[in-house]
Amino acid sequence: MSSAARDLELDLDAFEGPFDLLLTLVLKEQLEPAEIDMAAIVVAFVQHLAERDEIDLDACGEFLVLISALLELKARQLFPEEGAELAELEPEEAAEELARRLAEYRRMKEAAVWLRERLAAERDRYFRLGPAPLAPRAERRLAPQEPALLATALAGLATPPPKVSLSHMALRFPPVGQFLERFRAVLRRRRVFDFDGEVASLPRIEQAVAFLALLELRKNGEVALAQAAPFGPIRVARTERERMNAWTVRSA
Amino acid sequence: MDRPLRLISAETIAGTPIDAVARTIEALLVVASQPLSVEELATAVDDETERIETALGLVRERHAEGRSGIVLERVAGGYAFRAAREAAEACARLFERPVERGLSQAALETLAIVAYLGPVSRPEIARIRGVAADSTVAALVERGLVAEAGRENAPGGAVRYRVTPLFERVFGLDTLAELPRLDDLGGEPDAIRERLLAVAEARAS
Amino acid sequence: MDRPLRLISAETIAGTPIDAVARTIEALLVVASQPLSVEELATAVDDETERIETALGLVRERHAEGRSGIVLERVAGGYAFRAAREAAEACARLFERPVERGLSQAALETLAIVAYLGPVSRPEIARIRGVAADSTVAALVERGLVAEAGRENAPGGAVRYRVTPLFERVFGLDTLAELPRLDDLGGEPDAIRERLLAVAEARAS
Repeated sequence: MSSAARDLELDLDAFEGPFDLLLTLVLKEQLEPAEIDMAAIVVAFVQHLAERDEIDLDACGEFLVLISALLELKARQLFPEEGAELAELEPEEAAEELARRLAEYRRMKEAAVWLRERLAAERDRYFRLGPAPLAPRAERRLAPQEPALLATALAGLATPPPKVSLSHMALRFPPVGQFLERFRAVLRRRRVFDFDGEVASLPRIEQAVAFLALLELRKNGEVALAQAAPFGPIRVARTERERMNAWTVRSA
Repeated sequence: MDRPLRLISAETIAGTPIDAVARTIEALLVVASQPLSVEELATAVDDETERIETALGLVRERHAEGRSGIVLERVAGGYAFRAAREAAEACARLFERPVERGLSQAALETLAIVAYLGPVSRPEIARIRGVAADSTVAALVERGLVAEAGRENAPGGAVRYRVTPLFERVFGLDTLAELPRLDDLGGEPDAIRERLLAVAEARAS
Repeated sequence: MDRPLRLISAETIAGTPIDAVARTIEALLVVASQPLSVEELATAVDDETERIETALGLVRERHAEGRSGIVLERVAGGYAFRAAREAAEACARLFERPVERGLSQAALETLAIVAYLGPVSRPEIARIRGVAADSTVAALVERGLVAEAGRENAPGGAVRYRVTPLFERVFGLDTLAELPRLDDLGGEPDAIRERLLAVAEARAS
């Protein structure tokens, strides 16, 4: 597999170094996904692509799989209690919720711009921050307190948070080769198959790897891909001549 | 209630000339470590808020830009003295502004969220910004711009935060109501919503 | 280095009327939280000490008893503003704080940790509460409810804190042994500490 994605050099607030080291640290739980600015990684990767003459589909596919996995990890860490809630939403409701959040963040970003401008405008306003040098000292007196308040406060700190299971998040990537063989086997039996139907029963992460395998086959010229509409089913058809070549090379 | 109050205030006027009240207000403002509201001033001076307002007018006149190095300012729901703008350069030579120096983009966004939505917890801030907020919030607490304000729901809940009076002073706000209305920020949420709905529909079909 | 500096400041003399220097000194003194020496004022104003002394004379005249509520005072470290004597009563009322009814959630939790587990360090308090402890501990120390109690292990370790006799008085306790027992947590500080740290870790993950 191409190493273009994994070799990507990153310079983030929380991490500096190659992408594969970042992945290693995250998987070893030495780096919190929540601390990582994912958008900065995507920007770095796109810049990296732009510097090259041709698009490396392998690298793109690998990158998509890895960044999606990271995003899911991060999302679960940031919103542990929301997984179930969001899963129950209809697509329209989910879109509505997402739009609401994006709009909210955009408003906060603009509010931050406003605050920055305000700060610049107030630059020459100086005021005293502490008490005046010759001010009398204020004495704060506290009414008698119930010791039970302390016990309640401590009991609150000893209350465990609701448990969130992350067991299904163990990142196990099946090798791309496994899907290459599987698709080739299908194509030996049938000239055309439906990608979505073929991978429907697989977990998300395996579907992503399967998609990567599909791109690999397409790159080799072993298959032709067709999709009637965005998000529509992907039809995979074998390309006779290329398949024969591949067959010959492989059997030699 | 109008009548008796007026009577008392007539007597007080006879007792303390308004100019003396103005001087007392000057004294209070020069030793106070926070902006003082009209009510706080009235309690300390032991006079009526109306007379305090009148005396504040005198103080404002005496301590205006160009006339005095000390300027009366309405900020954070009260009144405070600050340095005149003409002295900003001299102030900059002597005083650091550690509170506001190097407020990062992350810090400003977090401040905006706490100012508009506070009291608000770190998980909520993280949900909006998409990045964990722990270190940013800790730094803002350290600078005194943000402070704890109880916990969500109670036992085991996350700590919530609000902005402090210092925040209002640093940004020269009389109240948080002076922040721009949220509805006026952020442009076209409808456009984002439509785009997402289109995606959702294509997927559902 | 003397010569060129003097030349520059000679030009400044021509530029800045002494009255403007006086206003700048007013501004510096109203912002300062320490008395300012003539040298500090000269550095900030970027002028000669002689002229600063002259300008200070103007400030003293303007801010004298009976004329202003703000009075210039010469103290050990230099000059500072104080409240006029005629305002002494009002100032006393301003600084006489009403009795506080309760403590904030942050203060209560921190006090509980120090009372049950003390002596305990700030890093440990922060770990248990999931929030930086610096400002809360500092406020409790200032209020006399919590005090330093040596360092963790050898020199160089973190400062540890315990509750004070004032704390015991406020909470009506003769000794800390009278703290209410927590059915769920048992009485052993080590057991409580372990439980709290375990919960805190679960909360942070």
